[in-house]
This record gives sequence, structure tokens and C-alpha cells, in this order.
Amino acid sequence: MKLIIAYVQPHKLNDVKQSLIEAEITKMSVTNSLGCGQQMGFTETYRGAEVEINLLKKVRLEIAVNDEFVEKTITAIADGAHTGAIGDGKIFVITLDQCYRIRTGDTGPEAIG
Amino acid sequence: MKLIIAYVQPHKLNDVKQSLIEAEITKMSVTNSLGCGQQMGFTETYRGAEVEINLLKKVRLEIAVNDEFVEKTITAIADGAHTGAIGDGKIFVITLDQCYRIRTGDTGPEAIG
Amino acid sequence: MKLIIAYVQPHKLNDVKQSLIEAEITKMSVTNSLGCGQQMGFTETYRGAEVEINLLKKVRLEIAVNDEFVEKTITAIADGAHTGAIGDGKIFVITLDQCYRIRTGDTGPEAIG
Amino acid sequence: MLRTKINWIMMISLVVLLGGATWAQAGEEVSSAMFTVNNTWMLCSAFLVFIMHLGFATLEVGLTRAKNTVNILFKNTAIVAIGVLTYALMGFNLMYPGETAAGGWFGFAGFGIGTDAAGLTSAYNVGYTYWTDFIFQAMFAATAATIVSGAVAERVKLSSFLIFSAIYVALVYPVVGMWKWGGGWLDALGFYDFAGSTLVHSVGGWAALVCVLILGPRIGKYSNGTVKAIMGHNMPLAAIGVFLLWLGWFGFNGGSVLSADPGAVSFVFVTTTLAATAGIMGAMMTSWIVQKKPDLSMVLNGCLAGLVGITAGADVVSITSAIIIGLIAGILVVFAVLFFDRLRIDDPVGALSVHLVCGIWGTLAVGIFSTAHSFISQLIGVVVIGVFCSIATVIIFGGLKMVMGVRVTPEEEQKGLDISEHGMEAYSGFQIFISQ
Amino acid sequence: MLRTKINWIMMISLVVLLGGATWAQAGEEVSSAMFTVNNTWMLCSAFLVFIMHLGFATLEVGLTRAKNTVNILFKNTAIVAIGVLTYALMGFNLMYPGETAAGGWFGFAGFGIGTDAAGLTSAYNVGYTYWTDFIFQAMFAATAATIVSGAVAERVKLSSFLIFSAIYVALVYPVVGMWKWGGGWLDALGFYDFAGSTLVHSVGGWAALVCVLILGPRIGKYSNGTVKAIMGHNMPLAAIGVFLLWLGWFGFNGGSVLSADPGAVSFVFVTTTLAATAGIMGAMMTSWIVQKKPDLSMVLNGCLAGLVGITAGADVVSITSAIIIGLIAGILVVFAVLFFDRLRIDDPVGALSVHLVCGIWGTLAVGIFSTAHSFISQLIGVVVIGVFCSIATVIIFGGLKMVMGVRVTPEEEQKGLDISEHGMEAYSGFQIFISQ
Amino acid sequence: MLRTKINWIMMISLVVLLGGATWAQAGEEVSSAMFTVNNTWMLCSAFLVFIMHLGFATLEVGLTRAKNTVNILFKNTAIVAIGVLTYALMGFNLMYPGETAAGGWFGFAGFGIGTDAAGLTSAYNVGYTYWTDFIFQAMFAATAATIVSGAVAERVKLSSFLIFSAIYVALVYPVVGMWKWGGGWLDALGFYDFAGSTLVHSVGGWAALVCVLILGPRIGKYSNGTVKAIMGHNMPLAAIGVFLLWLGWFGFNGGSVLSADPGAVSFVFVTTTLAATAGIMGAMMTSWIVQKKPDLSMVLNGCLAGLVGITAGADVVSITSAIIIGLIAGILVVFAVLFFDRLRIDDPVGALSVHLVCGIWGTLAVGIFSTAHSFISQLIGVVVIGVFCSIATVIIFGGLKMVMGVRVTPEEEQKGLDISEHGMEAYSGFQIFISQ
Ligand SMILES: Nc1ncnc2c1ncn2[C@@H]1O[C@H](COP(=O)(O)OP(=O)(O)O)[C@@H](O)[C@H]1O
Ligand SMILES: Nc1ncnc2c1ncn2[C@@H]1O[C@H](COP(=O)(O)OP(=O)(O)O)[C@@H](O)[C@H]1O
Ligand SMILES: Nc1ncnc2c1ncn2[C@@H]1O[C@H](COP(=O)(O)OP(=O)(O)O)[C@@H](O)[C@H]1O
Repeated sequence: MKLIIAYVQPHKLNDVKQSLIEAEITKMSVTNSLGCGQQMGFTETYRGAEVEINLLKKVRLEIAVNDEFVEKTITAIADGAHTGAIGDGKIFVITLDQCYRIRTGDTGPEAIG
Repeated sequence: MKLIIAYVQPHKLNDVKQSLIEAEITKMSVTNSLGCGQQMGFTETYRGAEVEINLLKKVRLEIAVNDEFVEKTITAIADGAHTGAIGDGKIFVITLDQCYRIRTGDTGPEAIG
Repeated sequence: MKLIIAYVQPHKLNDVKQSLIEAEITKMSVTNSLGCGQQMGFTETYRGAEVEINLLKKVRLEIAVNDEFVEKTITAIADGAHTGAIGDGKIFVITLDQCYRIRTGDTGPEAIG
Repeated sequence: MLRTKINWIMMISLVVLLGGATWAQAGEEVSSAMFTVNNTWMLCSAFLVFIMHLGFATLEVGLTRAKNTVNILFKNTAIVAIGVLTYALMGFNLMYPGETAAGGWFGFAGFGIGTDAAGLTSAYNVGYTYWTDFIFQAMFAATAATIVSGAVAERVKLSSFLIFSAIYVALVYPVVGMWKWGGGWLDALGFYDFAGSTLVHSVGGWAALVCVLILGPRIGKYSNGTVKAIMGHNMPLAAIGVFLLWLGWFGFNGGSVLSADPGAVSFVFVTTTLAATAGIMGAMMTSWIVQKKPDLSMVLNGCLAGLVGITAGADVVSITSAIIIGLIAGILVVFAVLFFDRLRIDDPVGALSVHLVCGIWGTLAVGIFSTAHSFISQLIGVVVIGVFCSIATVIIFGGLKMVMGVRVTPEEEQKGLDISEHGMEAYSGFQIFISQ
Repeated sequence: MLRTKINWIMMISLVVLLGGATWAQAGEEVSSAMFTVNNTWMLCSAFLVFIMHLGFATLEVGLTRAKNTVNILFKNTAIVAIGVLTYALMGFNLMYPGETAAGGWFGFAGFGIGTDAAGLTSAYNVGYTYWTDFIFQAMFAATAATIVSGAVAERVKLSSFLIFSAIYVALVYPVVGMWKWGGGWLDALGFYDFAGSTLVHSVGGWAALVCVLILGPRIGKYSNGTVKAIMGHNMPLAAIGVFLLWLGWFGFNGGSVLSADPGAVSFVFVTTTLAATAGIMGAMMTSWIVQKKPDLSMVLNGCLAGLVGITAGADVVSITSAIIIGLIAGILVVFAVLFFDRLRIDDPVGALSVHLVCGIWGTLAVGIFSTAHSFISQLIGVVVIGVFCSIATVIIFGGLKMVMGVRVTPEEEQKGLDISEHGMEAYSGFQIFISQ
Repeated sequence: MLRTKINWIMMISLVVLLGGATWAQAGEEVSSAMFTVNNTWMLCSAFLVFIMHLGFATLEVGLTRAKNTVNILFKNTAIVAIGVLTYALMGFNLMYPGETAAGGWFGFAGFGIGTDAAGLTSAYNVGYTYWTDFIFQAMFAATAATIVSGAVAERVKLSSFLIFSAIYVALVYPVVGMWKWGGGWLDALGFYDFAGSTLVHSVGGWAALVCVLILGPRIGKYSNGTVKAIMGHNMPLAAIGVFLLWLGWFGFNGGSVLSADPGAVSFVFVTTTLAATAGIMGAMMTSWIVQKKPDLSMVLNGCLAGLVGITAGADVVSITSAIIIGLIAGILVVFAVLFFDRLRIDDPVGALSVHLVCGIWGTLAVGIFSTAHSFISQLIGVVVIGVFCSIATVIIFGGLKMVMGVRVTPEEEQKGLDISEHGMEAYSGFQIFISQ
């Protein structure tokens, strides 16, 4: 089991969700986040003073999947989020030791989906 | 050391906290998150047009524990969050390589609690 | 590759960012979070009734780095966040199995930076 | 705000200032210019009272949780509509049935509103036309129901509440109002309530109390034997609400002079303002001492407490008395909030403490601070109206509870009424912790 | 709001109440006190209409997304400035060119404003001075442009919109206004529009419709063949907006009596309020039935619908008719919102449904509910003005599209106009999901 | 707003319009209807000025950080209370000590307020009763302290600030006011300040400047040698504030005519509005050019700048001059904000730029644009008042600094004053990044 963490552009969230659903990955958790990456940020001004906004708004997805789904999930996210422009985002994969569904008490690969 | 990530219903947070404290787990971090799981979401309407709300509000807990506490923590969370209805939530467990307390510089199992 | 998760005081974020940048770590993701640790919280009153605020506002950083950068990153965060007072925060390290840059399709250590 | 044609002269003669000055007016004859300026001021008062409805809405929203915002805004918008329309249908003619009901308990001048040409001249009243009369009174009427709204917020079922409001404004408020302002038995008794500490605020307050008792507290408010604070989500809105209410009160009290009489209206402006400011000071000091920290929501309540307190006697008490009345109201309101919480009577916005407690205080204060009025008459008025309104609410709201239920389900309450009753959110896109 | 010196007597004679009563005034001679009270009421009306601009701003902000808030506030602040200044420069003298233009299509009394001493006395008008006249009219003028602002929100280019507004307020609004209120051909025809259902609201509404058609919908509103809701981000602001607009309407309609005439102004207060409340009820019932859940944003629109609907005939229809007009407007507005969405005409705040649809409805309703007015004249007015305003907008806004573009880039739209056009955020620090 | 009984005729004779027209009034005798309408307008002005306090509160909240919201609302509510109560206690009688102080520097008519029957008739003043006089003046008084509040926001200690305000409003404001409006030496000198560019706005502004210098900037504002923006957290609130202030200004300036004189009040409405709109345009253009992007907060300040600028001469300058004064004020305010930042004088809401800089500008402008007034007298008034207010503030605020401290601790500042001073949050549940 793996935990996939992805950072994507906020306005791409709907596309990513769409392409995940098409890949039959329907479980996920989403948070908003501020990111600093190759996209360098920009400068706002407020009352004449500058504010450097180098933390840009991103959306963070967390998806737990069984091993055989990892490739598919990454592809689906990338498909939905890709534009080719800086700021498209990153995907990280972590090993998941255990998974537990509170409602039923199921554990392991069973509990993921 | 393990990192436990749990998604629970927002209005169960107090119960979960209570049951964690009873299990003597008093360190945790909480974020709010939007989740998509077996609970299918619902439809809001706004000015006659529909809005599909398939990302439901959840609370995300992150708890780092020493290995011997893993079972206890999972049980405590499940106890506090369980209702038996869809949407109760999930718990994920990840291996934690290292932990570091900024204030003291302690590392490892020491630093967790 | 490692994923470093750090919880720091909100008003230390700028210092942490500064010290990370000085250590040439320029990629990161930031979320806000509520934390419960050794810092015990405080009591607000509202209309005469008490509200126990034991979840204090924290900032959560997530930084993916190549193995050789782990030490440097931890030191940089600790430098920026340290005050010696309770509430300074924690740093957790997790093994990262894979990393993928959506824009280019790069994977592995390449994609991290 | 006693205003039947038969009684206005009497009222003016009651208006006695500090030094005993009486504002003389030229009997029932006024020049057309004077009639016009009187009427213009009464219309200004009407729009000022109107804006109080926005004040109530924002105050109530501010002091409750984000997840119930749409519901509260909806309720408070609908109440204005229901209040004005039912008042046009029957309330106005129940409250002011005319001379036939003089000294009595009940009268009704028929459904609907309308007037002949005389209603547009000073023959109707030197202070206003028939239409001005109606619109000013109608704006008052909805207020009583809105007071209830705050106390039952975050758990009452929308449809039941709207039905309750409609009945209460159509029947209870005008019948009680008639007893005094319509020239009924309380008026004959010498009971005095200038602009409605009792006739508006307590009438709303008693209904609120009974409704809250029938409904029970919000989930989580009194769990495990302790009082838990459920914090309001938007303090700027709460402050906006209080300032708008204060603004509206210049019309509420100032308009209750029922003409633009320079001395009377300006004196009422001063007593009203001083009571409000003294209420702020009273609540600020009390809260700073009792709660250790200065609590904004208490100070806001204190301002309203002073305003409600002065409402019964704004025209008949002295400057110093106005300050004392306001100060005591401001102190009272803080203890009242704590007291109701101890009794586990859950009132999210402090409506009971402000409108009921200070409404009673203000009415009694007339008997204390004005030698021209009897404490006993004031007390009789307070008690009889309290009993009547409470019983009426038990019947109406209790009846609704049996017929259709008055409270949302626990799930709906926990999700928030915005999603469960309206299918929408107040702050779309904002990240809000809804764990409470 | 017909107000040239020549015509005011005629207007008063039009003001016929239910029972047929006519408010008599002492011809062109009024006492200095009467002149002063009339003028004071007109100034009160001016500040009430002024506050409508805040109402528009908050309503519009509330019903759109957080990421465009600064832009909307900026637009609506700038429009007031542009509207008043251009009106001073030329609008006022285009709209009220004086007797030379009587019965005509166009007239211009020269640039700038100014008066001799007579303009400050009742010789100018029994109801107000020259300056009062100007300020009251100027507050109206900017309204028309603000209506457009709501419909084009969240995608229009700031600079283009400001230029459009300036031209529209400087030329189109006053020319059309002159046709009726300036004593032009529509006035001669017997067309009646008391306070501007057509002359203000539809004039804004037609421009809004054409601008929306030229601009196209917001990204994501009609994707994949379905209508997607784009939720407003701040319902308390939307409610504040509607209550402030309602408040302002007491001046908008009440001031359009053009004096403080007690009977006329108070009657207008009553019809205006009843129509607003009936609009709320109409929209509430319709929304509850059609959409299954009571939609706050629809009820708020319903209130405005009732107000716009009664504006043309507030002084000439009966109480019952006022309620019916408001009720129908409230029902209409819900269907209109759904209808425009089906046509893929994207109007974030419902400006078309409220101001255009109900503006037309209100104008025609005068022909239906007042026997003194002809339906045909009303229809002619509606149609001719519709055609004229639409063509004018096509030329101005279409021209701007060619010259400098009228829409922001898709990237700017997606980022939000606050960041892209103003380089700042409305809610700094708040966590907001901007995925939409 | 010069208003002692002895002086009002003089004042009216000063009111000279463009063409030189003088509004004649019937000497000291006015009809009872005229007295009533004058008084009614003055009461309307009083409630308009009252609502400015809500405007100040929301503007200030909007332009500061979320974590200090409760504190600001608390301060601004308490200031109204303190201002009105101390003004009743002594301010009013310090400011208007009566004929004894004519031409002088100081006078005091005793503690408390009260009048005999004559105070309710036109024998007191043709424009208002004694009580109207008090309430209108009292609403002004608190304004000066509120101006300071904005400049010291986000770091001042609540208790110290409240004490400072009480003393400043009780002593400094009325003494300076007496110099001109109470018939003192500045009045004798020919200094002119219609509604208080200097007497209200600069008096607040000087105190603000000195307080800011004593307090120092907010943590993080000028770190590492650069100016860092600390963004306001709620732009809709800021815009609401400015519109409400503008609304209130119709009473602030319009009421300073001290009667309902049709010509004078309406003229003042026009100059006030035009200056505000010109201020918006001036700031908009300047900000667009200098800052490259149109900055909403600057445009909002520009509007207020125009209003402050016109306040000294609203009744004596021409239409064109009003526009120029407003325009220059709008331009000035943008540069002033940038300038104070460069000097590291940290003023979160721009209170110095708006009230001090434009207050001075407006006062001097009377000497420039009105031939009837001398630039030298204006300059003397500006300078002497500036010196006096600054010294007074150094003594009071400096004294408080030594006795009890005037600034919160760095930890409290970083946590936010809401939590540290009030133990509560303004937006409970909302996720807010408080990293700044
Ligand atoms: N090493 C990293 N650690 C944590 N988050 C990262 C890292 N690299 C990128 N991110 C996240 O991904 C987002 C997109 O990164 P960016 O470098 O701008 O994308 P890309 O290179 O694909 O255009 C960032 O804003 C940040 O939130
Ligand atoms: N595979 C997953 N990956 C990430 N988050 C998940 C996953 N499955 C569930 N979740 C999170 O847990 C929440 C509860 O899931 P749900 O399936 O509704 O619970 P249950 O099946 O226990 O009733 C979801 O809303 C989501 O936030
Ligand atoms: N075991 C843990 N699991 C998850 N989060 C933790 C844990 N321990 C600490 N934290 C996070 O770190 C923050 C700081 O912890 P705290 O114990 O107060 O710091 P310190 O001990 O360094 O002064 C907490 O508020 C919480 O968000």
C-alpha cells in the first residue's frame, strides 16, 4: 500500500478529480496549501509597500492506494494537472504500513478502497 | 516510530481528542480537509443551478507515536470516531524515520512524546 | 529521498523560510494546522463561559529532499524556529519512495529540486 | 407611542422635562408646514426603525456559528416580510381598534388597511398621516418576532419558526399593544411605556424565553455538567449589528414622540444616547471585573441593554436618571447572561438578557425615576403582559411542536442549518473548522 | 420623478390615491417653512439613494467569488465618482434641458452646473433648491451604471468597464431620462414611470444584457453542457446589500414625490414596503417549491424584484395592487434567474432578472393596475427605450471590445481579478479554496 | 459650525455663494414650523454623524489584521461611550462657555448639561434646541479620538488608550474647539473652519501623529531596512466603512449649517459630494500611475481625503473649487501614505494622511479659494492648533507611557490583541494564516 501526495494548481483540481474518477480512483483527501517551488511567486503591492508572495496557493491531494494502483493514480493525476507550465506540481509516493477503516474495522488492502 | 494519519468526521473531533487523552496520547496535529470516500456527497443548489459537493468536510489528524503506542492510538481514534455510518473515516500508518524536537534538540523516540 | 514534516510557530514561518533559503532549500509546501503538544493551550472566555483552546495554531511545512539534504534541512528549520520556549515545534522525517514532477515527467531525485 | 387620536393630547401633557417644562402645541390645529415636518420626521423614524432589522440580522449572525448563517439571514429577512404583511392584514386594526375599545382588553377594526382623504391631513393626527402611522407601526411589529429569532437560533426548524412568528405578530403583539398604545385597560390604569421596553422588547423576550425552554439548548452547550462556550463566528458583523440597532433607536424612541416636537424629540435623542453609552460603560466595567478580560460581546449587549432600558421612559426621566438606568442595564445584562447560562437556558445572542431582563428593568425604572408614574402600575403591566405572552407562546409554539416539530434533527444541527435546510453555504470557499 | 418647473403641477394632479383623493398644495406659492421641509426631505432622500451604492457594492461582492472582491469594490466606488462627476459636467443639463426641449427627443442646456439666487428659493421649485435637485438626480444617475456592474462581474476588464460607465451615464441615461422626466416626447405621450422602473432600472438592465452577451459567461459556468453553480462567497454581505438597497428605496421612491407632501410620501412608503415584502414572499414560495429548498439568494433577489416592480407606479396603484405587483415580481425573478441560466446568459448577481425583467414588469403594471394610465403608452416606452439602450450599448461596449478589449484573459480570470488587476487580496490571511 | 447664540447671524452673513447670493433668514424670529424643521434636520445630522463611528470602526478593522479585530471593535465602541459621556460631563461647557469667553482662550460653564424651558424654543437658537445642540456636538467630539484609534491600532494597550481618549476628548478637543466655534480668539481673528477640517480632523490627526511617534511601528513593518506591507484583512469592511463615513458626512457638513436653510444645506451637499468623488478620481489616477496597479485602499482613502479637504470650506468655495480641493486631496493622500512609510511612521489605516494632511490642506484651501478669507489667518489657526495639540498629546500620552505603559508586549502583539487582551477571536472557526 502506498500513500500518494500530490500538489497541483487549484484551478486544476476539478480536472484531476475527473481523471482520477475515470481511472476508478474515487477515494481521496484534499487540503489547501501554500507552495514554493520553481514557480517563483509574484509581488503584490498594498498601500505602496511591497508584499512578496512567494508562497503560491496550491491544492494538496492525499490518496492511499494498493500497490497495483500506484502507476495508474500517478498517471491520472499527471493527466489532469499537466499544462507544461511551471507550477504544474509534484507527486510524492510513500509506503503505507497499515490502513484501517473506522466504520467496519477492516484493515490492510481491503480497507483502502 | 510511526506516523498515524486519521480522517474523521468534524463533529467527532472532540470525542476523538477525549479518547486519545484517556489513552494518554496528548500530542497531535489537526488540519481540516475535504474528503471523498464511500460517503458519496450531496447536492447543493444555488440560484437554481446544482453544485455537486462530493468533497465533504473532514478533519485530519497527524500523530507521531512510538511503536508500542500504535495499537493503542488506532483503537482510541476508532473508539472516538466510530458511529457505524458511512463517512466514519480512515486511519493510515506510516513509518517514521526520525523525529526531532526543536526546543531541546532531542531526537528519536525521546522526542515524540 | 525523504519527506520532512515540520510544525513550527506561525510567527516563526518567515524566519524558517529565510534560513531554508540560505541553506538553498527553496521548495516547500506550507499548511496551517492546529497542534497539541507540550504547550498546554489556554483558556478563552466568551460571554462568561470558558473555551479551552488546547489546539494552538501552528504552521506545517512539508519538504521533500534528497538524502544528502536531510541534515541540512533539519538544521535550517531548527535554526529558524528555535526560541527555547515550549511550543517551538517538531520535525518528522519519512522515507519517500518516489517523486514525480508533473510538468516534465521527471522522476526520482531529479524531480525533487 | 400611545397614538390614538383621542389620546395624544394627554400624552403630550405627560411629557414633562427636568425643570418641569411642557412643550405646548397649538391644540389639534397645526399649520400645513408643521404637519408636513411632523410627518417627515415620522417617516424618517420609520426608515430608521426599518434598518434595525438589518441590525438584528447581522448581530445574530455574528454571535452564532458560520454553519447557520444562511439560515439566520433567511429567517430575519422573511420575518420582516411576514411581520409587515400580517400587520397590514390584521395587526394594525387589532392594535388600534379605535375609540370603541377604550379602556378595554380587545378590539378589532376589521381586516386590511385604507383611509379616506381625511387620513392624509392633520385632521387624522397632527403628527402624521394614516399611511405614516401604519408604516411606522408596522416596522415596530416585526421587531418582536425578530427578538425571538436570536434566542432560538442554530436549532429551530425554519418552517415552524416562520409560522410561529406570523401568529405572534398577527395576534399576540397587537393585542398586548392595544392594552396600552391602543388606549386599552393598561393605559387607563396609568401604566407608562414610552416606546416599548415592555410592549415591544419584553413581549418579544417572554416569547423567546418560552421558546428556548421548549426547544432546549444547542447540542454541546451544556455537556458533561459544564457550560461550554459556543463562540460567535464574526465579531465585525456583531458590532455592525449593534451600531445599526443604535442608529435605528433614534427612530424607535425619537419617532415615538409621534411628532417632530423639537424639545421632546431632541430630549429623547439625548436620553437614548446617554443610556446607550452608560450601558456600554456598565457592561465594560462589569465584564472586565467579573470575567477578568473585557468581553466585546458583553459590551455590545450592554449598549443594547441601555437602549432597551431607556425605551420605556426616554421622555420622562431626567438626564441623570437616564445615565443611571443605562448603567444598571449594562451591569444587569452581564449578570443575566451568566445567570441564564447557569440555568442552562441557552440563548446564543443574549436576547433574553437584553430584551426581557432590561425591558422589565426599563419599565420598572419609570416607576422609580419618574415621580409622575406609579411603580405599582408599572409592575402590574410587566406581570400581566409576562403571563399573557408566556401562555400564548406555550400554546402556539407548544402546539407547533406537537403538530410539526420545532427543532431540527441532531444530524441537521451538527451539519449546520445552512446545508441541511437551505442546501448552501454562507462562506463558499472559506476554510472553516466546523468541529463544533 | 418628472421635475421640470413647468410640469410639476401636472404631476401632482396625477397623484391620485385609492379613494381618489388629491393632495392639494398652495399652487406655486409655498411658505418658507414648507419650502424648507420639502427641501430637507429631498436632501434626506438624496442621502438614502446614496447609500444604495453601498448596497449594490456589498450585494455584488456577496454573490460573487472571494477572489474578485477587491475588483468589485473598486468598480463600485469608482462608478459613484464617475457617475456624479459626469452628471455634473453634462448629464444634468442633458436630462433637464428646460422648456426648449418640451415634447422632444434631445436637448442640452450646456456644460457644468450653477444657478443664480432664484435657484435657492421656491421660485425654482416648491420642493427643492437647484442644488438639491442636482444632488438627488446625480445620486440616481450612477445607479444605472452600477446595475451593469453586477451582471458583468468577475470577468470584465476594469478600465474598459469604467470607460463604458462614464459614457453611458454621461450620454445614454440622461437622454432617455429627458424623454420622460425632462418633459420630452414620452412624457407628452402619457408614459408614466414614477421613480424609474424603466428610466433607471431597465436602462441599466438593457445595457447589462448586451454587455453580458458581448462578454460571454464566466469560465466554468456552462461546461460540458451543464449549468454549474458558481457560489457567492459571502451571504451576510449579500443580505446587508439588500437591506441597504431597501433602505435607500425609501429615498428613491419617497423622494420621487419631489416634495415632503405628507399624503404622497407616506403612501409611497407603504406601497414600496408592501411590494418589497410581497416580493420576498413570492420568491420564497417559488424557490421553496421549484428548487425544493428555500434559497436565500433568491429571496434577496425577490425583495429587490418587488422594489423594482413598484417603482414605476408607487404613487398611483392601490395597496392591494402594490402587493400583487410585488408578489408577481418575486415569482418572476426566480423563474427569470433560471431562464437566463438556461439561455447561458451568465449574470452572477441576477441583475437582469431583478432590474430588467422586473423593471419592464413594473412599468407595464402601471398600465394594468392604474386606470389613469394606458398600457399601450407604457409598452411603447418600454420597447423604444429597450431598443435605444441596447443599440447604444452595442456601439459603446462593442466599440470598446474592438479598441481595447473588454474581457480579462482566462489566466487572469482564473487567478481572480484581485490579484491580476489590483495586485492584492480582499481577505489576506484567510484560507480560501480557490479551486473554482 | 460656529454656534453660540451671539454669533449665528454673523455666520449666516459669511455664507456667500458663488454669485454672491446670501440666504436671508427672518432675523432671530422664526415660525414654530421653521424652528421645527431646522431642529429636525439637525437631529437627522446627529444620527448621520453617529453612524460615522461605525464607519470608522469597520474601516479600521478592514485595514488591519484579523488577529486584532475584536480589539479594534472594542476600542471604537468604548470611545463613543467615553466621548459622549465626558462631553456631557464637561466637554460641552468647555467648548461653548458662552459670552464670557468671547475672543478668549479658555472658558468653562460648569459640569453637566441641562437647560430651562427657553432652551427648547427658538429663543435658544433658531436652528435647534439645547438638547439638539448637545447631541450634535457630542457626536462630533468622539470623532477626534476615533481618528487616533486608527493610527495606533494593532499595538496600543487598550486601557492606556481609553484613558488617553477620555482626557483628550474631555479637555483638548473642547478647548481648541472653543477658540473658533465657541467664539474664542481664533474666531475673532477671522479664522474659518466650517465643519472642522482643523477643529476635528487635524485635532485628531496631530494626536495621532504624536501617539504613533511615541509608540513606534508595528513589529515587522520596517524590518531589515525595507518597508514591508502588512495587509488589511477585510476589504469589504473597509469599503463599508468609507461609504458609511461618506454618508455621515452629509450630516457632518450638512448639519454644520446649523439649520435646514435650503440653499446652504443643499449647496454643502453638492460641494461635499463633488469633493469626495474628485478625491476618488485623484487617488485612483495617482495610485494607478505611481503604484502601477489601482490600489483599492488608496482610493478609499482618497474619498475620505476629499471629504476632509472640503470640510473647512464646504459652504464658501465654488463648485469648481470644491472639485479642485477634492482632487488635490486625493492626490495628496497617496503621496502622504508613501511619505509617512518612508519616514517609518507606521499608520495602519492612513489616518495621518487623511485627517492630518488633508485637514491642513482643506483649512488652507479656504484661504486660497475663498476671497472672503485670509490665508494668513488660516495658517495661524493650523499652526497654533498643531502646536497645542501636539504638546498636549506629548504630555498625556507620554505621561501614560511612564505611568502604565502604552504598548502591549511583543508576544501579545504577535499573538494578536484579540487573544491577549480579550481572550477571544473575531472569526472563530475560520482558518487564518497568522504567520504575519
Ligand atoms: N521538494 C518539495 N517539497 C515539498 N513541496 C514541493 C517540493 N517541490 C514542489 N513542491 C510543491 O509543488 C508545487 C509545485 O512545484 P513547482 O516546482 O512550482 O512545479 P513544477 O516544477 O512542476 O512547475 C510547489 O508550489 C510546492 O507546493
Ligand atoms: N484511499 C483513501 N485515500 C485518502 N483518503 C481517504 C481514502 N479513503 C478514505 N479517505 C478519507 O477518509 C474519509 C472517510 O472515508 P469514507 O470512505 O467516507 O469512510 P468510511 O468508509 O469509513 O465510512 C474520506 O472523506 C477521505 O477524506
Ligand atoms: N507526537 C506528535 N504528533 C503530531 N504532532 C505533534 C507531535 N508532537 C508535537 N506535535 C506538533 O508540534 C507542535 C509543537 O509541539 P510542542 O510539544 O508544543 O513543542 P515543543 O515540545 O518543541 O515545545 C504541536 O503543537 C503539534 O502540532
